[in-house]
Amino acid sequence: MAVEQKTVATTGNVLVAEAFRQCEPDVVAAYPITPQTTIVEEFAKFVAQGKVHTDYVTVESEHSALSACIGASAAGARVMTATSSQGLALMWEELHIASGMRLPIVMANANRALSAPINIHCDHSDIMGARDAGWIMYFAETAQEAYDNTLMALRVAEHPDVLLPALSALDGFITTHSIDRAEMFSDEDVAAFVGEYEPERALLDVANPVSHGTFAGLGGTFLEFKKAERNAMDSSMGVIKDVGAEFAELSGRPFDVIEGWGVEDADYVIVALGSTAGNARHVARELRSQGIKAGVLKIRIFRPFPFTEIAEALASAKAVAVLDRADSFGAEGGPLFLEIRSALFDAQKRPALVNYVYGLGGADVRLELMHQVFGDLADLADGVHEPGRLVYLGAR
Amino acid sequence: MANLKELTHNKEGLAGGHRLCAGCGASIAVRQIMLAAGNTPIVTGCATGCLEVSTTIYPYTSWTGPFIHNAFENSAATVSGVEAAFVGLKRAGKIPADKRIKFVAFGGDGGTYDIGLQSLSGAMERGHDMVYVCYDNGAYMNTGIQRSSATPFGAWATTAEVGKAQQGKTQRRKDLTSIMADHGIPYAAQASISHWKDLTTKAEKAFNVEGPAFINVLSPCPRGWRTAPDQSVEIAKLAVRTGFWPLFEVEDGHWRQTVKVMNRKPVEEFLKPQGRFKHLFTPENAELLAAVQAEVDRYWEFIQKRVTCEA
Amino acid sequence: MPQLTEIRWHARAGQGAVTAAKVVAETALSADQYMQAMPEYGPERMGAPIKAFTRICDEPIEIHNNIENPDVVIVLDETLLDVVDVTEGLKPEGVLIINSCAPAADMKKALGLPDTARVATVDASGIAIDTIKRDIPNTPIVGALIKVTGVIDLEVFKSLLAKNLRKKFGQEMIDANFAAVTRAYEEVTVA
Amino acid sequence: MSGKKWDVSKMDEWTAEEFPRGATIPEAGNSADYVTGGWRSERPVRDESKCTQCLLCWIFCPDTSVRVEGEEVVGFDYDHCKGCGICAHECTFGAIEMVPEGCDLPEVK
Repeated sequence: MAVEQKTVATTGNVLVAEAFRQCEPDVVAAYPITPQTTIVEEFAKFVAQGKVHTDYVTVESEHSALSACIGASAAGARVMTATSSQGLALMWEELHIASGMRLPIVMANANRALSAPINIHCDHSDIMGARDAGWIMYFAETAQEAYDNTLMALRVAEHPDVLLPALSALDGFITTHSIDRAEMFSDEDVAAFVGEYEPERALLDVANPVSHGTFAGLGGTFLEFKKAERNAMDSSMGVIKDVGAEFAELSGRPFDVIEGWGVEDADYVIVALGSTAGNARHVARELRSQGIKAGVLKIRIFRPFPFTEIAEALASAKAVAVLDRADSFGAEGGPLFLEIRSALFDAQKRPALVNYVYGLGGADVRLELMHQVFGDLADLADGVHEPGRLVYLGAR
Repeated sequence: MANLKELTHNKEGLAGGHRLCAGCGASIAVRQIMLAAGNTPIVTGCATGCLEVSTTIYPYTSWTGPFIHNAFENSAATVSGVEAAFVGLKRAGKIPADKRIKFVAFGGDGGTYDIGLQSLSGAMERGHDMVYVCYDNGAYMNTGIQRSSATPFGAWATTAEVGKAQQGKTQRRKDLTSIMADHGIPYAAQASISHWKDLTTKAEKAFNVEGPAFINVLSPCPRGWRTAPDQSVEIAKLAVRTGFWPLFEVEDGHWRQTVKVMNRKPVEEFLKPQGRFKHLFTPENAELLAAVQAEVDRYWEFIQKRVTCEA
Repeated sequence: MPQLTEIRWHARAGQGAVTAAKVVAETALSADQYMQAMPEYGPERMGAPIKAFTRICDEPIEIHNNIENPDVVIVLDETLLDVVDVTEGLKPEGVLIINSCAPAADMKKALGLPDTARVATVDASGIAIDTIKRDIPNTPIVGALIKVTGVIDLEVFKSLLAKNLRKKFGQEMIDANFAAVTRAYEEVTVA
Repeated sequence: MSGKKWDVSKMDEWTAEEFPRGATIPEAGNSADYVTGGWRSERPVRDESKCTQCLLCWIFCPDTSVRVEGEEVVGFDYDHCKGCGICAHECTFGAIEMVPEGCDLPEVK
């Protein structure tokens, strides 16, 4: 039975800021960048109004933002932050350090294109730069999911069997700035859900001094530390599902690491991350009403990558289109395509695959483009198209 | 101000068994700084560099209290985060309000003057209650003596070579201590490992002020300076006596020379024992040597104008 | 298919189109409908022509693309008609609501819209100056929107308006705003 | 040294999961267990009759290897002294002499 919630009309960013407030981190260190700014502005209001005990560190760069978060997390604090685009890129070095030090920092990212040319709108080029950095990665389709994911991410990151940082990604402007209908928990329900953070080895526990960030360059221990990190990431999948199940119970909103619509019996499936999944689903509904077996698979957890779940979900489809809102220049396809193709390699039965790079720099994901993709899939299943090709969707 | 007998009662910051070079000036700087903090618990941060690498080789740490290393350019930001956690956790009631902990960040001149300057400037501007200590040995020693903006004019470095077309570093040093003082922080000082009383007094003040403090400590590097390991303290003394490294402090905007130099010696006395300045003593480089002296004089006069001699 | 209404707002930056788009969305929420409201973001500064969007539906809205074929277009500043093609993509049976003193029929002719489409005009600026004493046409024009489309409820809108205004203003201001909304609701003409 | 002793004697046999997470070292100052005395080619020897207990050798030692008890120098920590000779050089009273190491150096770890 879901708890009582408040229906609100607000933006994804405001909801993320509200989630931060309700988690009440001990430290937030952040630097403003479009389109993340309204998160840090909203949170600054909570600080000014005395609604949180958080020490809010208004750093001079994103590099220092995550550096300070790392210091604070190692000190034993609950830590949250937010960034976007060039900011996430500037943090790149620190992303790896946060995970290598096993610090459960939660960061929201307003997905935005990377320069050049400079562009402030949505794509996933920034967040995909973090995919090998040892962070758990949640993707939101809606403002509601951005709120929900942020709360779950904190629980998972701080879980004693995980202790890895987590990203809660939402699409820049599309989700960050659109006012949408969403449900918010009471502060008490969130407090009970996220609980208290019990750090494993805190710098501020001065009676039990510990050294963080040591030099493991000699003696061959480095490999073991990285293996432990890999094991933690792999085993986080179980925690993500358990926490998701608990969250679904509490919220009344179902959660899974992949969320399919009509996939079970679909001939043609679009796989997508983030807000695009909604557009694809809208078109799939239309096609279903015309008797075309269309389906949509939304990937809600990108790290750890749910490869077995995906292989299973796509086993019976005839043709699958993987939509990438980022390119991996020189690779066989975009980052999501590479993952999906790899996930299907060991499958007994696998569909024909095609990859679309789309929506870069906020290029609008028009419904006709979704129609075009489903049309292509029918052709692909009929052998008209070569499988595996990469198409820049809607590009001249 | 504590004398040496009193200081022996304080906690050592570094245990033996670290793997810094014999005669390393950085570890002398760290020991003196940490001894001056008294027995209040200290959380230490350190930038990537000789000091960090050699003191935390897994599974051994030489730090006798809590320690964190993050990366090269961000020890100030990192320690600012630790201090913020202390503030936030106190506000949350998870740490008693009367609990006292001090915070110190170390970085070499590369991690402070160059790649870490932005992080340092930001942390000082934000007013965290922390001390930042630069152990200045005038080059990127950890990676093999490459020039930094702290490398003195005329000095050899592996990226400021001596050859037919160039005689060592062609630019003057950056005056970081003045830059930090001009941030308007409550305390900034320049010190030397050779003048232990001056250094420990400054460190004590730095730890005791509320808010950010900065100390720039001349910390000779036998490997990079091309000096014998037993000369590290001696050469630091000469840096002070020739006026190459004036000792001063800036308390709430009040500049003060803390060690007066009587009969300032020619800079040659500081340069000559160091292999990195060897090329300055060939006849064809006489002009360059004079230029190095002129640069030391210029900086000395600049600092003299800013300080009121009270020592 | 569920009944989805898509509205596009035209204004100059600073005229309150984003606020209006938001208030209309909030009104829909108050009536337990689903909605989206989003500005169009770009590097434009104060005075530049801008667009904002509102979607209203009785079921959850899952699309996130731009609105290209609006059911309703609202123009807060008549001078924009010379610089922006406000009719672009308007559905054949759509409605265009303009802050203007000109008769609706003249406007419809001038814009060359098909017979299936409707054009509504209301002197929202004049009404605002009369009632609220400032040229803020975004509140009265919502009254016209309600009259012409019925997409949201007048009473729900007014109670939300009162709730928002009460945070900063007294009853006098609320009454003035109510008067503006009511007059626009009554005075709007359609052709 | 505060905190608990951390046993690393079997570290070579630990699996990835047995290491403290994130390469933390859950003990302070345990480099004292690591012997650097073998780096030395000369050792400092103190002549007590000349020593005035000025403590300069102590404050200038880079290796925390001048042993002090009750405010007085009592000897050297030969497990960690690297033989840099700063103590001998800085001793105003000639109380410390650097003498060549024999064959009884501690084993280098």
